[in-house]
Amino acid sequence: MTTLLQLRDVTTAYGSIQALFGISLDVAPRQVVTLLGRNGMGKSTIVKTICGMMPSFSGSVRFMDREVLGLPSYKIARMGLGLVPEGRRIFPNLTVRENLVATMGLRSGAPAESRWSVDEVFDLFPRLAERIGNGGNQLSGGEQQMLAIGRALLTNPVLLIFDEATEGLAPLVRAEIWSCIEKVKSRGQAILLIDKNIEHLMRLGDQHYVIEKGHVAWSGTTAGLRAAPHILSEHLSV
Amino acid sequence: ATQEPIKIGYIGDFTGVAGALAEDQYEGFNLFLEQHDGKLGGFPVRVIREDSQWKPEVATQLVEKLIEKDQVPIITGITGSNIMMAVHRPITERKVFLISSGAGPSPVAGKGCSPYAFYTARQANQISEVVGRYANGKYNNVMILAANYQAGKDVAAGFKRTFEGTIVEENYTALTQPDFSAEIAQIQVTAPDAVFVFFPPALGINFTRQYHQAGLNATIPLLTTGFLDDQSLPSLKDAAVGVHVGEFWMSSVDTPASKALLDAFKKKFNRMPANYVAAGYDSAVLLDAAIRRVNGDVANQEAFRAALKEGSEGTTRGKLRFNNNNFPIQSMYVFAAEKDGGDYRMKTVETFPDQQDSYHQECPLP
Amino acid sequence: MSMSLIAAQLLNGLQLGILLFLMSAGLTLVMGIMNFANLAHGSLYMIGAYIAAALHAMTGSFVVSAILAVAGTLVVGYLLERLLLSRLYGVEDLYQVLATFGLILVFNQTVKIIWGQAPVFMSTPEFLSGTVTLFGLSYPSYRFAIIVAGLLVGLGLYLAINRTRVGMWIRAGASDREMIAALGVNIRLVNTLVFAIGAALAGFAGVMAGPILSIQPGMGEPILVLVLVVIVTGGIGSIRGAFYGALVVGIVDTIGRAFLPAIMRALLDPEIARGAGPAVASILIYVFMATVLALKPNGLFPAKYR
Amino acid sequence: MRLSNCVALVLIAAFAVAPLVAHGIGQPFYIVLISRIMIFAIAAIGVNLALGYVGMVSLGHALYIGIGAYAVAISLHSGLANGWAHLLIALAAGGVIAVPIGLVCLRTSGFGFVMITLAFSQMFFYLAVGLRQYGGDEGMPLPSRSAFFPLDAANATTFYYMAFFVLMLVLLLLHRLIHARFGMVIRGCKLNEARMRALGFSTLRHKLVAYVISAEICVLAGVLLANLTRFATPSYLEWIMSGDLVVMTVLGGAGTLIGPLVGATVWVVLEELLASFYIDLPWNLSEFIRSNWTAVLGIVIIVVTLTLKKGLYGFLVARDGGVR
Amino acid sequence: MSLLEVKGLVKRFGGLLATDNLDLTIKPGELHAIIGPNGAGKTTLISQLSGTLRPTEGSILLEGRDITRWPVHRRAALGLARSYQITSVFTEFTVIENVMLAVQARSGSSFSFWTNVHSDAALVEPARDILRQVGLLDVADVPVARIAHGGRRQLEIAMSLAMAPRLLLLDEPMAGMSHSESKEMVTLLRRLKGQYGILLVEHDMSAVFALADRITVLVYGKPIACGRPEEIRKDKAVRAAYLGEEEIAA
Ligand SMILES: Nc1ncnc2c1ncn2[C@@H]1O[C@H](COP(=O)(O)OP(=O)(O)OP(=O)(O)O)[C@@H](O)[C@H]1O
Ligand SMILES: Nc1ncnc2c1ncn2[C@@H]1O[C@H](COP(=O)(O)OP(=O)(O)OP(=O)(O)O)[C@@H](O)[C@H]1O
Ligand SMILES: [Mg+2]
Ligand SMILES: [Mg+2]
Repeated sequence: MTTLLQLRDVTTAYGSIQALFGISLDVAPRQVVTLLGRNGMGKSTIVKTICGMMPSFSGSVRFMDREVLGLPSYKIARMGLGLVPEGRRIFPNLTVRENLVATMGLRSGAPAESRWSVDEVFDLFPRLAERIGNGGNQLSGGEQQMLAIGRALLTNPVLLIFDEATEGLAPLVRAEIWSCIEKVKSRGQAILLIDKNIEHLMRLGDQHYVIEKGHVAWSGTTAGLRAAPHILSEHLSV
Repeated sequence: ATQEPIKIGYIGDFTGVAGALAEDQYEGFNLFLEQHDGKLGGFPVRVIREDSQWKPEVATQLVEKLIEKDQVPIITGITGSNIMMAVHRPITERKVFLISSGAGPSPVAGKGCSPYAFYTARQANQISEVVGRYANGKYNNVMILAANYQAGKDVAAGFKRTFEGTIVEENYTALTQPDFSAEIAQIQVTAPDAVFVFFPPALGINFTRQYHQAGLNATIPLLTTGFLDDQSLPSLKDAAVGVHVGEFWMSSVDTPASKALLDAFKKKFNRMPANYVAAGYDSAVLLDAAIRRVNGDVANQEAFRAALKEGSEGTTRGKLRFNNNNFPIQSMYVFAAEKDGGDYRMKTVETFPDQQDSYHQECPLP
Repeated sequence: MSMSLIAAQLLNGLQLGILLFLMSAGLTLVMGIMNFANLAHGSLYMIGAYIAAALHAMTGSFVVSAILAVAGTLVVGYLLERLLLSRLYGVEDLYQVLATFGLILVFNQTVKIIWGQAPVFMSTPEFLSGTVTLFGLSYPSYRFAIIVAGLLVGLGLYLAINRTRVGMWIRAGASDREMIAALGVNIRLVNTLVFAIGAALAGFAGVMAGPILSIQPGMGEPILVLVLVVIVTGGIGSIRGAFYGALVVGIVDTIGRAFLPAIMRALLDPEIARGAGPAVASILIYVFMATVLALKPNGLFPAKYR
Repeated sequence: MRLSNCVALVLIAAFAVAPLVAHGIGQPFYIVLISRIMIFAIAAIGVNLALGYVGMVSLGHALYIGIGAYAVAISLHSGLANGWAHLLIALAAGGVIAVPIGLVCLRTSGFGFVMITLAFSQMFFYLAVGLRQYGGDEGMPLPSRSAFFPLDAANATTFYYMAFFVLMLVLLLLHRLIHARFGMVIRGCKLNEARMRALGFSTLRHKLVAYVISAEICVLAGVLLANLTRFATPSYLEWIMSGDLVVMTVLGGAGTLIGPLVGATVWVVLEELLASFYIDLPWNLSEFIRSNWTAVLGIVIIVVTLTLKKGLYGFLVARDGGVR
Repeated sequence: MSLLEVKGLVKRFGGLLATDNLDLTIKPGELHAIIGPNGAGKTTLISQLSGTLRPTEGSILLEGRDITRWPVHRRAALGLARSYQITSVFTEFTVIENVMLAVQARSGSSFSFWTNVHSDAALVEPARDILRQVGLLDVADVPVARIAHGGRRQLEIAMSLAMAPRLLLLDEPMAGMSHSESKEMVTLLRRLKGQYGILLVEHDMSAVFALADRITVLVYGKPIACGRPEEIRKDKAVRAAYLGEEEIAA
């Protein structure tokens, strides 16, 4: 299996407004791929399309050598796609514990070494352990973010998607998250990463895609990106 | 001579709580027509059937339609009292003939009576007055239980008018209430000599069964009217045995027409006819006679009114005579449900001939 | 007013409450947890009753026909959700209400075509047809059966929703269908399940009511109104709420009917009392509900975290 | 010009000329039928203001129809014939009752609101049933129609145009209202009430006003209905009536100006067509439809919701963004 | 007189002390930043100031008036504007309609039933000005449903401004914004500084240090430090509890 995830000329639209115009990208096993781009350029839309949350008319999305475009999203998820969605979307009417265990390990046949346990998640975010009995709607913004990440990890995904996973986190915690992502990466976890902190993305990412108005404006390796600062200034005004 | 058929408007509450009654009425009326291949008094008729849905505003709407659009000279049917109250004036004002084979509420029997409205069933109070008469001397303390609507109050009033003993307790329940456990407990505590109850059919039957399930038939006799008849008896079975019912007709009433109706109805629907069937049937009989008298010229209102007023032979209740308020003067009966061998029958217990309703004096008509 | 009468009336209230609970439980799940307002719930109650009555007439065995009837409504509910209502999850709930209103009309007319306008009856099972004497009053043992059955169902449901994983999925799905699906749960299937079970419960209520009430087209609507009263007073979406709500409504209604007229007669001029008594008794639960909602807009026992 | 707007104009024009046509084809009866349609439309528009624009789904607006009807009936009964007086009395009564009820009901929201409004209308329903001197559940016939001097309400056509005028008035009022400041606020409340408060609006006051206006519109409908049928009955206040109004509104398209009008028209016309369906069809189909017309109606409703989602007219508006 | 004065504020959630006897003052025109670990009680504080949460104890004074028990809408009318951490704008209205609502809120009566708002200069003009300020003018007539995350945040601010507030409560306005947008936001806030009192809750330290006049650091609902940015930056306790080493670079 050379590529884990493969998008080819994917287009999609919200009702009548087209949001993606022929996106192509690849994620190889054990690889960390990042999406860069200003607000409203289509990063989250790409994610939604991969997860089967958006209808797509043309193009193909292959995950683990299987066409997943048009599959119901629960099937894709069970194939091993873990999502930390934009805006957290934890379940307000479930307790912290329930949020974690409800969808835990639904994917059958995850290799033992890559399995996560609730305790490991609590080690990662001690704060959650303190709030274990509280309802999701009683959590602070950051606590919700931690919960969303933990929830995704516990599905033991083959490919993990972070859509702005450090949004609204305190610097210390943010640092933790980065180190956590690093840890996950070192476990050989493939990751699709969206964030605004380009420094970290460059540090962690192997492949980068710059998204501009629903197109891939540039793609290449970290080295390549460092070599072309104009890309950043032009598309991300950094 | 092929002439334009006589148009007859038929209004019934086919949808809604009174649906079953309306169907009975209509089947009775229809049966007679079928037997006389669509003719009344030898003249072809066209029946325009409308559904008033137990909604007064719909009923008035239909009256407008039948009179203005279809220009019918006669409107019959009418199931619910509230519908009667809504349509009575609009119809009779226009000198269109209203032949009710169902509702007969007190207001239109008394002051509100009209020369153009005739009734082939009964005045609502009559069926309970007869029960009161029957109960006299047999029971001293009676408890009354009825549904809380006008018909319920009228019927209760009827019973109280003729019953000479004491009413120990009087209780009215909401029309929407299907379960009577509370009331039944109340009855047990009050422990009267007998209970008189009146409900719309479905509710009445609920009550009878629950009364039986509580095992009270044996101890406290049940007097009633309106819902227990040959039709409901087969399904009620033991629950009904011993219950006494006041009515203007049951299939056991001994007239040629009754027998004919019974056989024909059984043949067509293979079940027993309820008394609304008879009322519907008799409304057709009446029209048949009257139309024959005026020889098809229903447009001549005076003549036709007179013709109707004469009443008619050969109804299921023998000769149909009208009082000054155009309600029938008729025999009333008390029946009792009994079991002999396998099957259940309504047997005539007592007959009260030539009963007049108690509002006719208030009616200005001669 | 003897103590024994009051006790007996409380028992009657309890029994009515239980019957209401059987229906409310199903609907409160569908409405509160799946955010789907299903007016046709009353029709499922009616269907349950009709199927049971028909089978009872055939087989003569109450238990068999009851089981089959519940299974039957389960299937009806399943098909209903799959073929029709699932297409409505997206749309505004008002249009769900509209569609299910249409369903009511169809169901009522359908049973009318099959079983006719006139009421159908179902006799109490032999082994429950007796009466028990307590507080000096004779009480049908069948009504005890209803109470027991209801309590068992209630307990089972409570555990299923709050203790099992499927229960978590159901609640999570209520707040964010898309997300729970993206985490690998076939929420569509879960919803169908919930709906079908809700239907089966309504059917069960219908079966239990069969021997007491007459079975006829449109029998579902009056009780539906009561059930909705129960659900809002109890707190939408919570089984606990439905349970207590049903009991309270059942008892308030019964006690009101039983004693208000007498009390009013004692206090007011008998003529007025006779007129007003029943009217007041019949609006009692509405007054009650209005008061509850005015004081606790989310009902007596609002679902947790909602 | 947008299709939806065309439909709206055509419909209104049709109402304007209907009586002439009816007389033309010698079927004056249709004037009465269409008067009834318009009256229901008025009521539905009232319901729609609360339901469609503020998101307050009320199952109790029949109450206000009842108030309108009984105001007329009781006035006439006690010898007061002046229609304008009836109007005043009715509106006054409507206001006096709507304000406190609104205040209580608005404490709740969502489904709670549905039920609490139902509760209040039921209370008044049983009250009306209890009013023996005013006919109890059998209702009370009116000796005559209200006298709207100098108009002759007894004349079907005059009465028709009175109803038509009211309908137009109500439509205009609503059209202005929902695009005015007040309209923005109540629509905002529908979308996100908490946010509206955070912006500094006292949402309760605005919702209450909206509720009362919608109630008064139904009162108007009630006054007309009593006059049309010359009858006042508790069944005008029954929840079935409220339900029908909601159905009409939603069927036509909640939250659109013309939706309720379309809904009421389609509803009454279908009822009329199906319940007395005399077109000859094979296999006695017409008889079947006539005796099962409610089922047919139900199927129509279901199909409409499944296919159009937003109701008959709402669907058009959603497609071409015509007047809301 | 100080613009906002909070005395001995306490908020309990069951066992948990989300605000622990907090004192806080904000001077007119001051931009006061509140930072602290997740769950420190920042949003809770803002909710109590804006009135969506009732304090357990303590009092809140706006320009000397005690508003502790006032309902949300009265506080807002008095000039307390809040932007939400989880964006909440009216997605079915257009961008400008959203702002017009806010303008309307402060500009007196909403009981006008006749004139169409879009032809109501008193609403449209101010709304357009504000959109110009926050740079959303070109999408003025786009339904908010079609605006992405970042854009909605800017709209959020625009609405707060439209209320002509005395005190702006901003809960993580930069959250989810890419560099460019955060930059724009920073410049925007810098422009607003001085005109309004601003209470800024933010985890983006570069922004906070760039903007704040004073910073209060909350931990478990308690202020552990309060002072000018450079002081806070140096504060050992703050680093330990919140900043860590890495962010200082930014
Ligand atoms: N629900 C929606 N309906 C209509 N259009 C939408 C919707 N969500 C996003 N869009 C549009 O699709 C485009 C891409 O949005 P998307 O959320 O993918 O951007 P993004 O790159 O994730 O931005 P951000 O960094 O702010 O999250 C945006 O221009 C937005 O206007
Ligand atoms: N309704 C509630 N019930 C119980 N606990 C709550 C409730 N709301 C908040 N909390 C708790 O209060 C604490 C403070 O929450 P708050 O949202 O104020 O944190 P915060 O400072 O805004 O954090 P963040 O920076 O992550 O947004 C958190 O531990 C949270 O779990
Ligand atoms: Mg995004
Ligand atoms: Mg926060």
